[in-house]
Amino acid sequence: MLREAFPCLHQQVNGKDLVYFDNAATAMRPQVVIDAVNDYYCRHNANIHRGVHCLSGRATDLYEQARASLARLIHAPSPDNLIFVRGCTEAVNLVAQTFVRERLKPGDEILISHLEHHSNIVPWQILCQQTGAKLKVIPMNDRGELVLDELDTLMNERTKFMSVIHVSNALGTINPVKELIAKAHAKDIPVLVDGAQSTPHLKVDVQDLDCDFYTVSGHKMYGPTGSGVLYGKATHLEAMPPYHGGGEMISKVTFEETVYNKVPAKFEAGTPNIAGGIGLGAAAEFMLDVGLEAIAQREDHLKQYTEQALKTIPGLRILGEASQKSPVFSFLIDGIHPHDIGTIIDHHGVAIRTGHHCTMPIFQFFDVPGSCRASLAFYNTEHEVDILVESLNQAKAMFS
Amino acid sequence: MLREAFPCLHQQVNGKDLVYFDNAATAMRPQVVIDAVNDYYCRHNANIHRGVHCLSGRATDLYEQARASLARLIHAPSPDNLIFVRGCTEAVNLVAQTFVRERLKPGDEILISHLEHHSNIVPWQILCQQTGAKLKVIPMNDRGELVLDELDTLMNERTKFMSVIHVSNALGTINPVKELIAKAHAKDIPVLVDGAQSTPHLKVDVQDLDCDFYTVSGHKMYGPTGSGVLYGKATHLEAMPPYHGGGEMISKVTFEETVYNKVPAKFEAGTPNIAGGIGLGAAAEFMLDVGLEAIAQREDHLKQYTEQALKTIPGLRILGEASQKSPVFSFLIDGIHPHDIGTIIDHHGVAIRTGHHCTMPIFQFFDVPGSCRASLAFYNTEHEVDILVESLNQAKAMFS
Amino acid sequence: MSDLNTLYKQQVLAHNKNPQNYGEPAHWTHHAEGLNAICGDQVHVYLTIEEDVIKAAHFAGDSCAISMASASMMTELVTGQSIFEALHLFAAFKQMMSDEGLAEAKEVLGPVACLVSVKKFPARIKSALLCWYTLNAAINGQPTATTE
Amino acid sequence: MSDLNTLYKQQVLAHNKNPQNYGEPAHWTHHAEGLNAICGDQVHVYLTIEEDVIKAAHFAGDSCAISMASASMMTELVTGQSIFEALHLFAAFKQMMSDEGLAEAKEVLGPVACLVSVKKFPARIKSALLCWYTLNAAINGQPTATTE
Ligand SMILES: Cc1ncc(COP(=O)(O)O)c(C=O)c1O
Ligand SMILES: Cc1ncc(COP(=O)(O)O)c(C=O)c1O
Repeated sequence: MLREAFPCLHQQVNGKDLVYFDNAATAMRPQVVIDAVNDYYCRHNANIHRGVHCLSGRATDLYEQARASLARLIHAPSPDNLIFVRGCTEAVNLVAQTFVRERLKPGDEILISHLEHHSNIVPWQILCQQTGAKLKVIPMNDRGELVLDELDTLMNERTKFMSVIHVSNALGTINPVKELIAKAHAKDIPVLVDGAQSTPHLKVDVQDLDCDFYTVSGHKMYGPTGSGVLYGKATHLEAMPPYHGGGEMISKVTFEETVYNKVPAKFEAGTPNIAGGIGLGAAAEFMLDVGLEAIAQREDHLKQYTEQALKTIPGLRILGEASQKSPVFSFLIDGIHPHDIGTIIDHHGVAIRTGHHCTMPIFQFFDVPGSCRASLAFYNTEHEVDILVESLNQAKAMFS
Repeated sequence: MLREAFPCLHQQVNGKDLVYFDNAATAMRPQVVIDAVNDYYCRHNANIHRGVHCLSGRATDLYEQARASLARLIHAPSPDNLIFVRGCTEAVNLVAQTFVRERLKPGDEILISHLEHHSNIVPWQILCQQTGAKLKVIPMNDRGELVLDELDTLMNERTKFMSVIHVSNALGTINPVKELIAKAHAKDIPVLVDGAQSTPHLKVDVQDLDCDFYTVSGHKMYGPTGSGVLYGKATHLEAMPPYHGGGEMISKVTFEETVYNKVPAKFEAGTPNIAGGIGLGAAAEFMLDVGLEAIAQREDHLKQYTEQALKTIPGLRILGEASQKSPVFSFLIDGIHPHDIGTIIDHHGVAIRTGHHCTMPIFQFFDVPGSCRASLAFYNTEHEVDILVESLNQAKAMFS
Repeated sequence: MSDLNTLYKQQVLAHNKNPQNYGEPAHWTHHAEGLNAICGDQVHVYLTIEEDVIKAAHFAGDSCAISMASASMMTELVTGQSIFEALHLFAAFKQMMSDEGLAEAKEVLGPVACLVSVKKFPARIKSALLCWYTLNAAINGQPTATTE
Repeated sequence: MSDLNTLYKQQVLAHNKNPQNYGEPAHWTHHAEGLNAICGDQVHVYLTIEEDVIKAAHFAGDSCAISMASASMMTELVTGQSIFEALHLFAAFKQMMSDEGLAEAKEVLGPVACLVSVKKFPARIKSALLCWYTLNAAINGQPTATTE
């Protein structure tokens, strides 16, 4: 069974079988990913791109094959469209500083949405401080869906860039990014899509979306920590100045003048997270093997089961009820702070996240300081959902 | 025996026992480091700092213990002086953009040395383009040592920052950084020391050096790829604006205003390379266990043995003969291009690096396009050095 | 489950349900806001200080039971104390929650000492500490505090 | 060792020792510089093109034996050829060095085809290709080339 592939799932915490419902924070890794990392360290340990010796050749091939696997996963035209990064946060900051920064004048606008993760808010706030540009926000409604009524005003001649989240990590909302991109492009606004929470669950096709940039977080899609990729359209990547200066991103250095390397090397200064990149490639292959359709179907089933189950608990309120959503449940229980719920159900072996989930503005909207969040992945089970419900009932009993 | 701790050393390449002399590119990892990474994925897999559940607590503790181990290794006053980064390249870029950038006016100067790695050249060139500042270079002599005669002119009232390499990756030169720092401080010039090649081999004491910043590359000191730390004096880190915007580096976000978190979190936006950081902590503990003195002594012995051995080869010229150096040998053989040597001895199982080693200006100085570089670590043996010499003689025979 | 019961013991649940000195008072002389970014805990502390004595202490905010109980007990404890004494109590509380956890600290703290059981839940120690850091900030005229 | 001997075969070593058309000529009409950042290979190609025919081809630079031999053989091969033919040879050479490595490509290339053995050394393929990319750049009026 698929679940067997994930070693960390099979353990007890606080004397109970672990129920891991914190997948939106970071996913579990299948053994093939762990093995890929391990094999690099135990068999192919070398730096890449710079060596004539055997190990270096092997490591380089593995790293570049990983890039190709990721390209296949998100259907990029070429592996050269992908830049290895630490994660989505670095990807957004990279685009903000190298692509957007030089396009901004004071008074220009950057458009994001109310559903963004802090990593797709703060880099733009910093950029606004640096340039005098303004941050504009697509509003949301009570169901946690974006309200697109005012898009025509929000997208105007001052709008120089749009950056939107594909799937909300806090509420699970799946945004109509293809539609948003088409509208933005009609006004010549380039678009970045934050794919941290989509790639683990949905089939993503960057060419079909026609996004200008797309970010992938490795650790959320069953890959190693410190791994991720930024997809960019070739013309953009060619035109952008480099981000970090260092080795690998140059083709010639003198003290007077430096010639930069080609894309994607231009953006990959220094020794990258080689083991992480190789492991991420293994994660992409794993997902393709399991089947993106199969993953989506299984998760859709789990989502419905969980929703039903949570609704049996009196006093439990689910935040975010978008018609399109992924198996993420933010909820509150009357009279018990999320934090206390987290502690209590942890003692039943159930791992959820509590707090603002790096999306404070969403909780400002709902006027609560945070929530409990149960986020599921395809390897979770109905039985685990039952345990969650039972443990929540116990928490209620304790506080009654 | 210590060598047994490094699994990747024990293999054959091209039918011969591997001789790994490419340690300056990236080191081998001891099993304890590989296990630490593996354990995180198999047992403590969770995101850090943000969870009330058990796994998250364990992962956070391991990550913060790793920071403390690194602080111990380089004798930082507190773990809070250390920022986890991908490696030295990111560390230098971070300091350039957050500490130095805002101090520069057109005409100001940044001082580096002729021995720098590209990662300590290009970030400053980029910064000079951004600000109109000028790059100044401490010259070197034929032996590969820095020439300090003109320091008084090079360090002047326009000099706003100095960034120097501790140990040269290309020639092995150990620079008198303590002396350089004292001179710079006498003129109020803050100093970054690039410690990529020092921490794997030498005892480093950032407080004794009194440097303002110190960079550590995890993958060079037997730790995971994609790991490293930037040490900074507390007053600097407090005063610096953040680098990346994102989760974890904030304490409060609204669309109007954002309050940053404390140091070091302020500089650690997004999910870090958790497994990498934990593995790096294990590498630091491993080195402390082996003993920094023991490592230095063993390597000093290997250095002398290698130097003697290489000098038996007619037509072989060693570049860089500083009186203080680490076990790194750049060399040329009359009539054979380094690249061809690399290929030939790889067929004897010997892994060296050929080319410019990300230090083109050094080879411009020597007026050669590159060199062969054999870089040793404490787990190498005299016998391996003998094999190197034999394989070099075979290369000569082939081309004679 | 016994651990859980020592965490959510009677006193804690009672203070959580009926927090003392809760809500922003009409008048105050000192105020600070405490934030635990990571947990989302937030607490405001309002003090009325006259001639170096804390005449009144209130708190507000939306926090977990541990944080609520801790703040509720804290405001009871410091009311009527001198600033000097309050800072001493802060030190004692920190000491109690630290690894060493000195016995004398417990003595000084009276009923507040029952929070020592939070130490078994390292992830929650900050919840208990937050109001104290905020008290300290308010006394020292700093607008914000955090335990991190 | 037999693999090594097919890489460093007689022709290669001979061309490396006595490269043909080596050195910057006094006159030329087209020039480009090729760089393999990663290996440190560097090659300059100088062409004299008249009425779309390569009258003379020279190269210079400091490179490994594979790169030297490849450039030496290339300059011999393209001298007297039309631009069109030279670009065709470039395509043929790339094809030979690619995974498919078409047989016909080998035929067209004559003596240059002996470099096919470089394919067993993936790390060195770029050394063999560099001069050809540089030739292509020179013909097309681009100042620099790289194989990466
Ligand atoms: C929607 C979303 N965007 C961005 C991020 C940040 O990604 P990373 O952890 O890869 O930096 C996260 C994860 O925390 C996320 O959930
Ligand atoms: C001296 C020196 N500085 C900096 C670097 C770059 O370090 P990293 O690979 O950690 O980015 C290296 C390694 O290539 C180096 O040898």
